[in-house]
Amino acid sequence: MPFIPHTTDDIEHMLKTIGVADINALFDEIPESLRCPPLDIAAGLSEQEIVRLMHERANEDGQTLNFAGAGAYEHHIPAAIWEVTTRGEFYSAYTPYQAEASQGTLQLLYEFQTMMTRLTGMDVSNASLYDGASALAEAVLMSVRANRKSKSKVILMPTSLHPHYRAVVKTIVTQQGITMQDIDYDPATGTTDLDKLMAHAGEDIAAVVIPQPNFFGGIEPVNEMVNWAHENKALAIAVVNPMSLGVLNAPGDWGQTGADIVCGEGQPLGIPLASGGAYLGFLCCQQSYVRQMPGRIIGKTVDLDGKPGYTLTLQAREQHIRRSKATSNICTNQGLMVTAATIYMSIMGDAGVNSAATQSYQNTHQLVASMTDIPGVERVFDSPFFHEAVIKLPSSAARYLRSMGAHNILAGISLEQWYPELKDCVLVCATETKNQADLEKYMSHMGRLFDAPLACQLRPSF
Amino acid sequence: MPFIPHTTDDIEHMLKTIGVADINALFDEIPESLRCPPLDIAAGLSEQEIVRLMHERANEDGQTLNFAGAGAYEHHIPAAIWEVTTRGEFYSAYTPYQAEASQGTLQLLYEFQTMMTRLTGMDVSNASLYDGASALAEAVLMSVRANRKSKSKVILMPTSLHPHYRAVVKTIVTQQGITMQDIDYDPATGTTDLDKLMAHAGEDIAAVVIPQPNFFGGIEPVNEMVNWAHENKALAIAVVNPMSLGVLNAPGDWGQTGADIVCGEGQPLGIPLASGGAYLGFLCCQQSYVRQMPGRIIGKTVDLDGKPGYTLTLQAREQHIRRSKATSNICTNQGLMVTAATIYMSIMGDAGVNSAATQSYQNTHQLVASMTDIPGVERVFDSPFFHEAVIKLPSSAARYLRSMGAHNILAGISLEQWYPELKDCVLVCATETKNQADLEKYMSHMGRLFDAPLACQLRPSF
Amino acid sequence: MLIFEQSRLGRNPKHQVGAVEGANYEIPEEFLRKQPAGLPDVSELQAVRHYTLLSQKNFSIDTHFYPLGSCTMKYNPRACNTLANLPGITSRHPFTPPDMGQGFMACMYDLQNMLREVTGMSAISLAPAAGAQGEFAGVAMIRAYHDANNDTERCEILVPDAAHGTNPASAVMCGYKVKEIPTNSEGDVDLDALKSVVGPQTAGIMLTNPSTLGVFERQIEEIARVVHEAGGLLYYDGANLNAILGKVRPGDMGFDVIHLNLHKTFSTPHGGGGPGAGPVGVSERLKPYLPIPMVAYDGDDYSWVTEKELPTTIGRLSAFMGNASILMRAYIYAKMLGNDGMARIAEFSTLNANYLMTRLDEAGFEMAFKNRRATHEFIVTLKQVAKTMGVNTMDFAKRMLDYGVHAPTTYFPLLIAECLLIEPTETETRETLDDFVEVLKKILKEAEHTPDLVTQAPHTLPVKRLDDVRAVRQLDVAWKEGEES
Amino acid sequence: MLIFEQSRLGRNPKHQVGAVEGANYEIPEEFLRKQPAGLPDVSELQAVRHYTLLSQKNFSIDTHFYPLGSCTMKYNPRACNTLANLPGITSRHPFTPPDMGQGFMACMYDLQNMLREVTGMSAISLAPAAGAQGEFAGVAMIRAYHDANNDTERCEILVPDAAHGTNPASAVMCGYKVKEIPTNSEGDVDLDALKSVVGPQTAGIMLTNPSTLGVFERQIEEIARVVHEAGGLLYYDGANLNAILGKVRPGDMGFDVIHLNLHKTFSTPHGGGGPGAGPVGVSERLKPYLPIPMVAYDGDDYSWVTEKELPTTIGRLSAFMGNASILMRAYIYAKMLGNDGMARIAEFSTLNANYLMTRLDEAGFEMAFKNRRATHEFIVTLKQVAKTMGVNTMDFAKRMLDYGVHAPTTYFPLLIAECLLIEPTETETRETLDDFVEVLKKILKEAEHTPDLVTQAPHTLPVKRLDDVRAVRQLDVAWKEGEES
Ligand SMILES: Cc1ncc(COP(=O)(O)O)c(C=O)c1O
Ligand SMILES: Cc1ncc(COP(=O)(O)O)c(C=O)c1O
Repeated sequence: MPFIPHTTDDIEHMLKTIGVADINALFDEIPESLRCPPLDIAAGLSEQEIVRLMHERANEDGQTLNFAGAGAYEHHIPAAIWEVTTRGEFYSAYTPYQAEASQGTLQLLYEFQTMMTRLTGMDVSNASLYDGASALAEAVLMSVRANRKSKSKVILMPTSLHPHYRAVVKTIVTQQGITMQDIDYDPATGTTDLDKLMAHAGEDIAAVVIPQPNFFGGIEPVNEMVNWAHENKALAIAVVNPMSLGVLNAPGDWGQTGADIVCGEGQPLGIPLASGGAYLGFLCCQQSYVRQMPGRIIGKTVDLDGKPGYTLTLQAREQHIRRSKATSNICTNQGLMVTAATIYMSIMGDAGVNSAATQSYQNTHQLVASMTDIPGVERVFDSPFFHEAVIKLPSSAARYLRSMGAHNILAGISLEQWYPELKDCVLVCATETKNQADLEKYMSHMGRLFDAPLACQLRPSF
Repeated sequence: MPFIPHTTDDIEHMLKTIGVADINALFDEIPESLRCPPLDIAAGLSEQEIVRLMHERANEDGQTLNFAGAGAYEHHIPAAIWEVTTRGEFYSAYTPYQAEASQGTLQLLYEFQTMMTRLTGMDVSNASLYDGASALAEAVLMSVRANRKSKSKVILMPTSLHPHYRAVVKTIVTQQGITMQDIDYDPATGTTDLDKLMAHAGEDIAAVVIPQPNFFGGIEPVNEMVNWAHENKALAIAVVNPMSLGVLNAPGDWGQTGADIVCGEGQPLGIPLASGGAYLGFLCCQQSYVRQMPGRIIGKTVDLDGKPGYTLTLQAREQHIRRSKATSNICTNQGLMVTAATIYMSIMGDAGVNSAATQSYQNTHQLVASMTDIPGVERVFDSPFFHEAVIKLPSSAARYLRSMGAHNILAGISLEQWYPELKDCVLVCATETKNQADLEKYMSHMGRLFDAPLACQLRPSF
Repeated sequence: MLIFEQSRLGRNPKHQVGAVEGANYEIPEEFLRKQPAGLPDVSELQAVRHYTLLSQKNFSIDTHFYPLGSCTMKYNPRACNTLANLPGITSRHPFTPPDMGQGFMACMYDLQNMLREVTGMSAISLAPAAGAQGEFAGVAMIRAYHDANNDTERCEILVPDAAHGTNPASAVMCGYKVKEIPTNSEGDVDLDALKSVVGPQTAGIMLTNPSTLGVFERQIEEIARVVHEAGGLLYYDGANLNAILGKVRPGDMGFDVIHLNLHKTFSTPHGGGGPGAGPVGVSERLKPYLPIPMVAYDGDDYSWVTEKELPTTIGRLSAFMGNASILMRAYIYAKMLGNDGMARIAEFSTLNANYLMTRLDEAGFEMAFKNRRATHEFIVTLKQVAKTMGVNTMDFAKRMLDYGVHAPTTYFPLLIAECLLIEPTETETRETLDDFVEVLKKILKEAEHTPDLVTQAPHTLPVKRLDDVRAVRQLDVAWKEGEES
Repeated sequence: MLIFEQSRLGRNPKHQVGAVEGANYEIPEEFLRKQPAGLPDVSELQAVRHYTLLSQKNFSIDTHFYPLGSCTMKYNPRACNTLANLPGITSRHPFTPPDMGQGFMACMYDLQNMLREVTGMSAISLAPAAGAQGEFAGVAMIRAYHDANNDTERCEILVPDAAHGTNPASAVMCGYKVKEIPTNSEGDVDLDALKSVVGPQTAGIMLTNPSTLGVFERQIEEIARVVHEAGGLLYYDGANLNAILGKVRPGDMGFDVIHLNLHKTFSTPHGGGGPGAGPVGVSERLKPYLPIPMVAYDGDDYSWVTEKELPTTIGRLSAFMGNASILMRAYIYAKMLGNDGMARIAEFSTLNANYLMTRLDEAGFEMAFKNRRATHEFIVTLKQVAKTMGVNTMDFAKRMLDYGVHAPTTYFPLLIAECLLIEPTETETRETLDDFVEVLKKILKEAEHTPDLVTQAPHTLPVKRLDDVRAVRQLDVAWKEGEES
């Protein structure tokens, strides 16, 4: 019996001890009328059979040369990370309720919190939420609780934010009577139209959401946005890519006084693409808001001998203590992903993160320069960008992606589904994992598609 | 600097402590004339670059549908084995010289020894030698030392033994004046010609080597061979496939009194094919020969408190103590592979090993039956066989293998290189990893090659 | 020692992705980082050694018996991890178009179907990232359903007092008020109390069955009738589904919407806190509201169900596909189990729990529900011990750690004083259970004769009993340079 | 507890490969197994938990400083393991024809070339499975060379008394007599003694340089001249090549044949005893005798060199390709190092050793060769301590374990009394070395004031000091049912 260690002797002895005739008798409190017939599910596979099946499925999806980003980024993942993360003691432990028997996980989480506060320039970090989008939803809920000056439950949300993040926030927070007010992007820059933001001056606003870089890869005027928010008694919620923080300014240093809450997707920190999860949402804030924070927080303390140790703290915010009055319903979080991200940040260090970020910046800029050498292919926005950019094609984006896909190249992401005004546009990304041969391959296939023999040449790197 | 943790400060401080100006000064005892110019080796790759390179190389070799055996067998390897085996504490430990700090490895090795004695029916096992072939060479050397009744240093060696094993024994033992006498196989059965063996009756013979199953997959008359050896004062050295011992008789039970020494290749016990290594040679023997055993042996003992513990024992046989008088020069062995094999045997148990062995037997028999349905394709030998068999084709084996290879099927191994009399013959093997679809695929491609439309059908399993 | 204390500036070799020379950004200065963040600057060996040693300070399923009630700490098959990490699976971008490979989608579609069958529901969405998010999605669907019917006066969700904290918290996140229903002395819902609060304001009720009291709610049909008649819907918290897998299905019990904790019933790793996966299932009438994305199959191809195909969906819960890699592990596990294997989970987890309950009962421990069958878990109360010996449940729990056993869940459910919720799971041997009984008997003796040994426990772990109060009062949640550790 | 003691008949679920119904063998009864072997019958969780817990009882590089002299315990990069386990690499059958994929062969060919360059030899064979097998192959080539020249009177191999035990043992396996050469007080070979024994009977000399005494043999050119003039060949034991990588090459020192320990210099894992890899390199005149197989490249394709292409080969050493998966790890490591990285190994292993030697010298420890430069390792002798305090080197070593440091190599080389051979390696930090100095100072104090603490050590490990003598006298090398453990 797969995974069940009982011998026939065991079963007999145990039934006798309990005093029942057979295992079925143990279910005698279930009304007979409710008992179900045998499940209509295939018989179990041996491990050998599932190995074959999964290899076939994995080979089918193959290994694509990937130039897609849009919230999930292919970065180099040092081998040591997952070899250590999947050690049984991390992999198969529960939430560290018994602190003394969980110092490994707890110290690691405390280190993670420290790293995240340093990366974001905040005072406090929690120990993870589900993913970047749901972390933003929690940040919005938190801002409404935290902003004592605002009664309105109105959140300003730029349309340059990831459309799926906007969708998730909508799903999660509208149930509590919170309203999101879109702030359109400037069609020239692809970044938040400051005039449109400022049109809300004097209104009662709970918070302003500020993505950096935004969904189009563009650099938002974050300093002005934070300042405006604070001038208007709104909290500033930053949504950042942690990898970009190797190059871009920490939200704690934005504007005069910095963002109040910072959230985002931790996937770039050593977590594989894996079809979209499991990833890790992070959430940091300034000290004064810590009691409004959702999710687990680890604190340092001492034991009976005065020796330092780590434990879950501020649990009175959480559902298992506070129940209907908790800061969030979250219980299980993304512990294993946090383990990976923590080891990632340790192995990479500032220098490694900076290098990965910079190479991603450079590769994408080189690719964009080469693409836009093709007649009819052009950048849509003129603002500076980090490691993604929107490119307009002379014809259908869907057709383009299909043609490139036939060569096993995931050439970008079509934007029309979310932004009808961006018809024929693709969002492209080339991280540090792409070498010159990869970029050349991209350009040679693209060049052929658009009859641009000269453009087949990759622009020399700068 | 990859893998080197020194900061500039460290280096400066350390040089100052030592009292030299620079690192180069530390090499001042090396005659200047000998110093070499910079190495003509390419610059180092980042981990990200080597990941790309190795994925490319691995993809190039691809994943073949494998019907080759000949000493290296593709068996199912439970996932748990290598996830546990590559834990740092096993992977990155040295030979357990400090027993108290190595109880993990030592107890595991003691368990391995126990498992091997049980599988082979011997009293004693060592903790591994390099591989099956070199283990046989050591067994031969050991038999010459152990057989006090013989002075001759003559070993009888069937030609039905793996040709590479014979080659390795030759390389290793002939330097010490040992001679190998070939015993030909019977062309009808493909097993040792007992008449040819018995022709040596009365001669001074140190040992008889007895493979089971033999290189052709055939079942050797091991009982008669052991008895004959003992009647003629020769030791009996069994060379066995440990997987086959799930089905075939333990060498300790062969003939009247059993084999004296048992060796073989442990690769089938959870170790991947990996181009031929690292595998693991095992060596077991009856108690009386233990002091002639080469290699590490772990013994149980007690600590100062009388608590059981494990330690290297009988070290006086080994090179680090006995130097030129040691039983062998072996030092580093195959510890990590032993770890895998031990976990394999624990997870599979008798029932699992028996099932894998039996399915391998059945699949090969089914395949052979189907192949020989094709006109002109036939079995060469008529003896019972385990999970390999020699098949004669109507035409060139090399051409056949190339044609099947074009469909990514490794269809067997051509035997002519070692046995000119076996022209147009292939050795095939279908382990438990092959399912009905695999066998059908083999048969459909083979059938097409030999214009045998009917034979394309796989024979129903029995 | 913290990793930061091992950090020295200039140590990191930038070996992983190589260095970049003279980076030159076309980004205005004001947007660039002013100074390095202060991530650790350590060698790869230091990081590996540090985290390897840290890991050894954990209890885990791979090292210890871990009978944590409600959490289902059973063996996480290693094959699920190895196979979910195949390069073709880990490298797939979430926005890969279906025509570039259908392997992942085929797995997810299969998983949807298997979960539909084991729950008896009409449809499944795999989107929620954990149980609590499943609860949120479920209650949001209840709300969407009532809204669609213009039934907008329903503002209350009923929750038994034994419920997990996520239940009321999720209901509130959906904008509902929560009304608690008491439990009767036998561990069932107090039906009279229920009847007295149910009404036109009732949006629904959230139930776990078996409940967190370790017993099967025997009046479930009656409860369903009462709530349905009042126009409310029934929500099933699937945290305990492992107890009844293949025996009885929430769909057949009358539930309208459910979540499953795949990290419990389907044995995906808990990873020191997660990730989990909390798929939701619904009856026919709630199908229009399922969260997206889901996978559809037309007999030839797999495709995504998004807001385009399901405009009435409650929407998205995460940017992509929930915890896809965890779903993959659950899928692999489910495929290995098959139909018989699933039923065996219920059978043997129940056998182990009842055996352990009987043995502890014989050993003189007090069961919270002595006259009930245990399900996959059961409750011991140490009320008397606490009163007579001054050793409370937490002390007991800490002392167990010294004996190499992870403590059961303590002080939950809240309504049973000084309780231990014990869930041995089906993957533990009878010998392990017998050893556990001996450990508890020993501690009971210690509590009587040497109570300090218990109240001061643990004694053999990396740290002694930790000061939780100080952790709150002198809040320290991020290390500062110079602080000792 | 042993795994066997957890075994219960009928527990194993045959889940891995499924069960077979009614097997029916066409093999006569007399050849079939009579009864099950008695392998453990445990669940997968039991096996995983047992071996996970066992692993935690080990010291290892991933957990501890491990300055085991001559053994080069440095960081084994995890990338080497991860990449060597890619499915395409692990699943390749050794008899796969070259036309079905050249990836593996390309790696091996590259590795041969890199090793040729770092050693300064003319050609490399990767065949030997470890250092000792490399020695055997090397000496066998020396013999083959003399035999080919009909120079059959040469029956002796010279070996310095400091040599590793494998050197004389390997020479004997090749049918040679061994003559020991003494070392002078400065750690160099006693040249006069050498000259007095070298002659027409000399087949060759086996040398390690730097020697196992942790010093560079300064007269190497003179030694080469003396031995070559007498018609002998020079064998280089490459166990210490890491000390001089990229600085000086055995080929340039005059060696005719060498082996390399890739598990030392090229950091493949030691795995609790192996596997290793011991490639051999030769000068031009020994090329015809190299062991097979090797990889050749004609500019288009890689192919195998077997006895057909190299009929004068000494032959095969293993059934296939030595320890191929270990060679692969060494290849990956070498590629990551590149030219600079290799030289840095010599530089920083030497820096660490000299720093540690200086610090220990300052701390009052006695160096075996105080006036010499340390190479990558050096020797401390505790002669005085043993004499005055009654605490010997083994006691010292065992006490180090209590401080979380693996002991250096003890009592080797044999000619230095009460010695510790200390090799810190380049991957350890200065802080680790400083901590090590503190530990040794502490133990020295203990030896003076509380010698029992040291002579009874270790105190904090899974077992106390083990009785080695009993292990030999009451030999127990396999567990028997019923025996307690
Ligand atoms: C009964 C019960 N309901 C709900 C939950 C919440 O599930 P999750 O932790 O997956 O969010 C849990 C587990 O933590 C539980 O035990
Ligand atoms: C100096 C020296 N020579 C030879 C060897 C033998 O090498 P191996 O253990 O790889 O057989 C060793 C190591 O064990 C050694 O230290």
